[in-house]
Amino acid sequence: MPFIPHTEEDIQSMLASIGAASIEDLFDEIPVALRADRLESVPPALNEMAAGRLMQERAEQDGRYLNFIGAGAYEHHIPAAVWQIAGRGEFYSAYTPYQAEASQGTLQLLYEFQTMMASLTGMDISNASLYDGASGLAEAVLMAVRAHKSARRVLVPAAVHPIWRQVTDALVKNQGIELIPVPYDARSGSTVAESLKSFEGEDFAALVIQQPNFFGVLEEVDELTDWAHAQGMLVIGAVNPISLGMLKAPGQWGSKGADIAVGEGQPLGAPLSSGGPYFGFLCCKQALARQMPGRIVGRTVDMDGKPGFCLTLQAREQHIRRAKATSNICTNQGLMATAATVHLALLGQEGLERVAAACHANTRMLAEQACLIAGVERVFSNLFFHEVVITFDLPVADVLRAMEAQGIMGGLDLTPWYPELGNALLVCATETKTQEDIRKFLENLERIVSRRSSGPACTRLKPAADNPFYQNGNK
Amino acid sequence: MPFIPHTEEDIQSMLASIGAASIEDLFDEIPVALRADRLESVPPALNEMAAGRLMQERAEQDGRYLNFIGAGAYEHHIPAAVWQIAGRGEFYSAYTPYQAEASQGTLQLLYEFQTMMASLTGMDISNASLYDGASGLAEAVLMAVRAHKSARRVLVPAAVHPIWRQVTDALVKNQGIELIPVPYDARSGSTVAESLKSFEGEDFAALVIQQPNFFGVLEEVDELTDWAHAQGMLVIGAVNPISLGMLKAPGQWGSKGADIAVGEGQPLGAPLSSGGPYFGFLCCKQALARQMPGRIVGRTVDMDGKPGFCLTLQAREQHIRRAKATSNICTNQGLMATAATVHLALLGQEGLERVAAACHANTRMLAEQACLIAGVERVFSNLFFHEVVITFDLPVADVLRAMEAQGIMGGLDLTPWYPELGNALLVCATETKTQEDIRKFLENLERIVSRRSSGPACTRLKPAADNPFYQNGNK
Amino acid sequence: MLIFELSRPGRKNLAQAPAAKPEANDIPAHLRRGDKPLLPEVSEMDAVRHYTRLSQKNFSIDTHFYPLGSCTMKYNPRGANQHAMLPQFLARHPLASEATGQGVLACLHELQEMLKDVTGMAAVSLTPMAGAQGEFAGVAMIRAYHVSRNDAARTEMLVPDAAHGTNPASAVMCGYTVREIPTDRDGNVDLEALRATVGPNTAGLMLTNPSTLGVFEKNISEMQQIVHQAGGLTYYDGANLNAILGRVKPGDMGFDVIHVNLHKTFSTPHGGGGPGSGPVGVSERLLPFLPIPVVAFESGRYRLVTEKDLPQSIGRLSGFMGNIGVLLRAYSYARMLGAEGMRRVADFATLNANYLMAELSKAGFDIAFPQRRASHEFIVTLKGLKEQTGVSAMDVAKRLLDKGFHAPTTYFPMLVPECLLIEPTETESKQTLDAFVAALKEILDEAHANPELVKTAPHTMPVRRLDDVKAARELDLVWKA
Amino acid sequence: MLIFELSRPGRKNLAQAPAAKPEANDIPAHLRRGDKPLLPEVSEMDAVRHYTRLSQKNFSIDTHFYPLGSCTMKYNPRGANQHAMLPQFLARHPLASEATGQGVLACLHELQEMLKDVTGMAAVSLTPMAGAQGEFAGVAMIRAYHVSRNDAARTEMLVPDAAHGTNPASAVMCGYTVREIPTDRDGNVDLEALRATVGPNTAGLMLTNPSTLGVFEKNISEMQQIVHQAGGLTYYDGANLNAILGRVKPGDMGFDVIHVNLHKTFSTPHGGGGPGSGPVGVSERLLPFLPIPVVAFESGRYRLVTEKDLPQSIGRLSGFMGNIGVLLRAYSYARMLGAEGMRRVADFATLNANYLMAELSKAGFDIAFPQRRASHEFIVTLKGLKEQTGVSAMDVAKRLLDKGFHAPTTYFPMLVPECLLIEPTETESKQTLDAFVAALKEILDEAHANPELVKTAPHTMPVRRLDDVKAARELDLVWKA
Repeated sequence: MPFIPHTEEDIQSMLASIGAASIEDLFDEIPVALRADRLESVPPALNEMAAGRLMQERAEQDGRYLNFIGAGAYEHHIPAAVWQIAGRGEFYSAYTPYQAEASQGTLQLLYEFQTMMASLTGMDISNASLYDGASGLAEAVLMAVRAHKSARRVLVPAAVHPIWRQVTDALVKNQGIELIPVPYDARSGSTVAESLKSFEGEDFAALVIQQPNFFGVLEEVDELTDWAHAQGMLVIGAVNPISLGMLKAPGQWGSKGADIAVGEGQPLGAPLSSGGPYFGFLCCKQALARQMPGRIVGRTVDMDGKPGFCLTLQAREQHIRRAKATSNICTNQGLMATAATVHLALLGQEGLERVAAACHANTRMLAEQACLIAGVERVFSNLFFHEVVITFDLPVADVLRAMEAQGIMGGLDLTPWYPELGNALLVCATETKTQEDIRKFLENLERIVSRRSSGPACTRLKPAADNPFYQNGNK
Repeated sequence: MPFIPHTEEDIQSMLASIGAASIEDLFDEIPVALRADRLESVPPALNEMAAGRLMQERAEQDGRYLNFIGAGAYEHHIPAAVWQIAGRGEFYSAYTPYQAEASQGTLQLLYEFQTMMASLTGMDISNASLYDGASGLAEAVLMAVRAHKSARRVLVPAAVHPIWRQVTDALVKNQGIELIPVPYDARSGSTVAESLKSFEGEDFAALVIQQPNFFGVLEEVDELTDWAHAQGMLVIGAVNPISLGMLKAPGQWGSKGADIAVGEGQPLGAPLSSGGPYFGFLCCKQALARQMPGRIVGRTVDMDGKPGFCLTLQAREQHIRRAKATSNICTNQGLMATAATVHLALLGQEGLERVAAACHANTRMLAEQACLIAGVERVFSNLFFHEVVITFDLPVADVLRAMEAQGIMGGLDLTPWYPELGNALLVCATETKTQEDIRKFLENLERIVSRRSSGPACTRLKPAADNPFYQNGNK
Repeated sequence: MLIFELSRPGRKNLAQAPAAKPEANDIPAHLRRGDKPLLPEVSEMDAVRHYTRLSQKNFSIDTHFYPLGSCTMKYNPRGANQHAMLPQFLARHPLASEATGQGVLACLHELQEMLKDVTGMAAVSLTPMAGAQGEFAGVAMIRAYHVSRNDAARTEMLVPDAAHGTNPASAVMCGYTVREIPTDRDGNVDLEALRATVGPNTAGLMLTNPSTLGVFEKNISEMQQIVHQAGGLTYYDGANLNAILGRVKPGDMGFDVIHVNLHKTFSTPHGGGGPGSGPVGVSERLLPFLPIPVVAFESGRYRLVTEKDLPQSIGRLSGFMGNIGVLLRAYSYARMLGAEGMRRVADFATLNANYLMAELSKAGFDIAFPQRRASHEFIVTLKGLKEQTGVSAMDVAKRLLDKGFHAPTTYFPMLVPECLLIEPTETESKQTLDAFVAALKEILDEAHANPELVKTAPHTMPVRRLDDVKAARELDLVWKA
Repeated sequence: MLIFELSRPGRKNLAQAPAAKPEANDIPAHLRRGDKPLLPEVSEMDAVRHYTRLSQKNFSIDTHFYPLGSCTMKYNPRGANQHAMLPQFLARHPLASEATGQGVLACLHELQEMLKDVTGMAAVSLTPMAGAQGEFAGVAMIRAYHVSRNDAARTEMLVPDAAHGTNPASAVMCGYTVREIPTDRDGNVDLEALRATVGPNTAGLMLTNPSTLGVFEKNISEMQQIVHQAGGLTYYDGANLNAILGRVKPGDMGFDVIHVNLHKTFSTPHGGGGPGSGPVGVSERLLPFLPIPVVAFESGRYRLVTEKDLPQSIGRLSGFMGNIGVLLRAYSYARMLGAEGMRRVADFATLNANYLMAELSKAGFDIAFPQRRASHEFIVTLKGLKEQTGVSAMDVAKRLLDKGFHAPTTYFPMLVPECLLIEPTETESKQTLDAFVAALKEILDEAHANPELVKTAPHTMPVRRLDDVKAARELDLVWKA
């Protein structure tokens, strides 16, 4: 029997000890009418070999593409050591560290995780992870509302990741919390101070600032933060952790810093994996410690005064506080936080900076070169980081389909999310992309746009032969 | 610096402690004339990401085929747990267990390995692995010659794996040891008693018996063993460990059993991997213990009388005995033996039996069905196990090339090794092959043979519609 | 030692960094980071060594018997892990086209179908990322249902007092007031109390079955009828589904919604606290409210059902589609079990629990509900031992660590004093259970002979008993150089 | 507990077995197995738990500093492991067509080219499966060379007394008589003795450099000239190549043949004792004798060179082409190092060894050759300590285990009494070296203050000191129920 060790002899002697005639008897408290006949949609068992072959065929069916989609999930190099360590049985098959003395491995690691995340975001403290970035934003909003006490409305710019806004809404609306959109500036793509003016004097619990925003556009975080604080709101900074190798940490925004920093942890060691498992991180100022949801690990001492680690502030949590808990969250994403910790330890300061710089340089190169193609333009004038919106005179879906036929995932079609932008494509080239990869993207884009464009025949402003980009070797 | 942790400050303080001005100074005992300028064929460093991408491209270039080649290396299902465990740093990055107290993991595991292998082969004892099956046969021959004392010639049937015969010759000939071939019976494909008659009365150290032999043909092991023993020779049984789930163990051959059992361990958990690393196993009767080459683990007790494990009989080994060692072997294939031990523990008795039975049934099915194709025949009349030789009226290389174009590795072309057999193909369908896979092989074979055969147009004796094999679902 | 203590300024691990650090001269100083984050500067080897050694300080299923009640710590097949980590699965972007995801979507769709079958529900959404999110989704659907009918008065969620803490917390997350229902002597929900509480304000009832007391609710059909008659909906907390897998289908009992913990019943790894996965199944009337996305199979193609198809959906609960990697592991596990294997899960989980209960009872332990069958878990109360020797349930738990066993769940459910909630799962052998009984018996003897030994346990772990009061009072949550 | 003790008759692990056991009714009874082999009957979980726990009883590079002299226990990059285990590499059959192996052959060919460069030789064969097999191949080529010239008198191989035991053993495997050459006071091979021994019977000289005494042979050029002038060939044992990688090329010194241990210098994992890999490089005159197969690159395609191309080859040494998976790891490692990285290997291996030697000397330890530079390793002799306290090198080694360090190599080379051969490798940090010095210093103090403590070490391992005399006398090599 797969995964069940009982021999016939075991079964008989166990039943004898219980005083039951058969295993069937052990179910005798279940009303007969409720007993199920059979499972009709569950096929017969496959052994590991057959299941593996099936999964292999499914995986091969999906193939592998040269990926230029970002939009909240980013392809980064993950050191081999990360999952070779995180996949060790002692991490992989352990539970939440309730028995601290027998879980010092996970506990110390999570304490190191908290330290890294708090430092990365410039905040005082961190929890030990949440489900993902999108739901993490909802937790941050709930936290801000609890901390603010009076207001139940939160300002959320339209340039914040649209799915994150949907998820946050789904998770907070039942508690009567409202998300109020702030329009983005159509020219710059950023959330400008003028748009906020109209909200002055009203009671809001918080302003959410995503940096860079969903378009990859850089927000004026200092200005926005100070404005919000002046209005008595908390500031929730939503950030990409890789960007923090280069961009100012939320804790340093404006004169006082953001109050809560939240984000999608996926870029730190989680494979893209069709969307999960990822993890959310949530950091905040010390004063908000007891408002934080999720697991938190603290350092303490044992009976001999020796340092050790344990879960702490459990009084906030649902298993103690039940209906009065800060959240219903129970499971965190421990294994992903484990991978992230190893990932960050392997990158170090220098590695993280270089990854951030390489992602930005690649996307910048892609954007600059793309704009040399007749008919291709950037949509927004503002500075961007690591991700950019471009436009052309063709339906985005058609362009993406043509790219896909060449083995390229060309970016995210923004049409369903921001129809006002026209044919807008959100594109991103992380450090995993070589110059050759980017060239492949550009050549395909040029071919597709020139063939299908209704405008004048495409002429590259700088023909390939004169453009130094096309002469460099693979970097 | 990849993999080097030194900071500039470390370097300076270390040099100061040594009293050297620079790292260059540390090489001052090397004659200046000998110092090398630079490495010209070593390209600049790649980081792990770039090296990974390069290797990925190389791997994808080679692709994956539906494999029907055996011939000494067999495709079997390897439970996922095998390499997840063997890949753990504590096994993977440990050295030979010289410090026994700090290596009880590896040592106990190898003791378990020895127990399993000795029992599988029906012998008294086992060593802790050799390089591979081919070189293992050479070690067995050397061992037999040492044990026999007078003779320096060994009988090796022509039906023994031809590469194993070459390797053994290369490794023993410098010591003046001769391998004398014994022809196989052209009809049955086995080594028959009549062929041996002519050797009676001569002085040979041993007879090698491979079961099943290279053709997959079953030898009359009892008869051959008893004959050799009657002639005063030792018997070396060369066996496929998977076959021992079904076939008689060498220790049970004839009235006294073989003296030495040797074989290729690859089928026990080692991936095909273009040929290695695999491992050889070597088991023998107790009396030959001190003639065994390679590492051996023994059970003993510690100062408190608690059981523990250590390397033993090291007095045989080169690092103690130098020129008088039983072999120059030093490194074994510890990690592969580790994988094999976990593999066998996961299979158990029942699993091994079923694998053996499934391999045999698949190959039998393939052979039976192939012989229904006009122009395809079995070459040998004898019983076979797990592997079979077929023939047809076309150059084998052409057939294999056509199969390869369909994603199939169709078997081993025997023409270069046994030209006397004509167009002979050695083919094997292990338990990894589904009925669908075998059907694919057969359909391609039929198509190729019927298109190119110079004989009458191919007509399947039993057309697909009437043949129950073609109606069953995937098993 | 912390990883930060291994760090030295200027140490670089360049095999893991891009070759160059291109200038980002377009980004102005006021948007750039001024300080360096506190990330360790260690070599690859030191990081590997540090975390490998840390890992060895954990108990886990792969190293120890782990009978943590309510957590279903069964073997996580390594094959499922390998299958879910096939390179193509890992590399696929969540926003890649559906055309390039037919393989993964096929797995998810078949998992949905299997979960529909085992739960007996009309439809399943795999998107919730954990049990608690599944609960949230279930309660949110109940709310959306009442709202869609303009039935605004239903503001109360009924929750038995033996429920997991997530139940009331999830109800509150959905804006409900929680009304607790007491438990009767036999460990069943008090039917009279339920009748007395239910009414026009009742939005629904959240029921865990088998309950956290380790028994099957005898009057489960009556309970859901009582609530339904009052216009409320019924929520089935499937955290303990392992006990009844393939033997009872909650949908057959008339429940409207259920969540399933794949990291329990479907044996995906707990990972030191996650990721989990908490799919929800619903009856026909809640179908329009399912969280999105859901996988549909139409004209031979798989596609994601979104807000366009389900305009009344409670919405999205995650950035993409939940914990796909966990779902793939569960799918692989389900395929390896097959229909017969699923039934055997319940059979042997139940056999193991009842055997352990019988053996511990014989060994002198007090069983909380000796008159009942154990489901897949059961409760021992050490109230008597505490009174006699001063040794508490926590002390016994800690001493078990010294004996090489992870402790059962302690002090939960709160209804039973000094309790241990013990769940052996079906993947443990009789030998292991016998060894566990022997260890507990030894501890019982120690508690009488040398209570100090037990009260100061553990003695063989990397640390002795930790001061968690100090941890909460003097918060030390991040390391400072 | 042994895995066999966990076994129970009739227990099955069916997830790892084919679904059915087809009848093999064609195979007669007398060829079939009668008994059942002693294989454990355990569940998958119990096997995983057993071997996971066993693994934790090992010291390894990934968990401990492992300064085993002559073994080069440096960090084995996890990336190289991942790259070598890509599914297509693992799945390829060794006898599959060359057309379907162009990717793997490209890696092997480039590795050959890189090894030619670092060794300075004319050609390389990757096929030997370990250092000792590389030695065999080298000596066999020397023999084949003399045989091809009908120079039958050359029956002696010269081997310094400080050589690895494999050197004389390999020479014997090739049918040679071994003549030992002594070492002089400074740790060099005694040049006069060499001159006195060399002659018309000399087939060749096998030299390890840097020698096992941890020093660079000062007269290496003279030595190979002496042997060459006498008509012998010279063999360079590259086991210690890590010390000179990229700084000195043995081919430049005039050697005819070298073997390289990829599991040392090229950091492939030792795996608890293998697999290794021992490629051989040769000068032009030995090229015709190279072991096959070798990878050639012709007209844009890679192919295997076999006996057809090299009819004088010493032949095949393995069933297929050696330990390909090990070669792929070495290739990946070499690419990650690059040319500069290779030089740094020698630089920092040497820096670490000399620093450790200096610090231990300051800490009061006797260095065997204090007047010499250390190469990548060096020798401490505890003869003085033994005389003063009775504490031996073995005792100190065992006590180091208690301090969390693997021991250095003990009692090798045999020339130095009570010796520890210490090789830190380049991947260890100064902090680790300092901690190691501190531990050895503590042991020195313990040896004086409490010699019994050291003599009875280790005290913290899974077992105390083992009786290896009993192990050899009362052989217990397999478990019996």
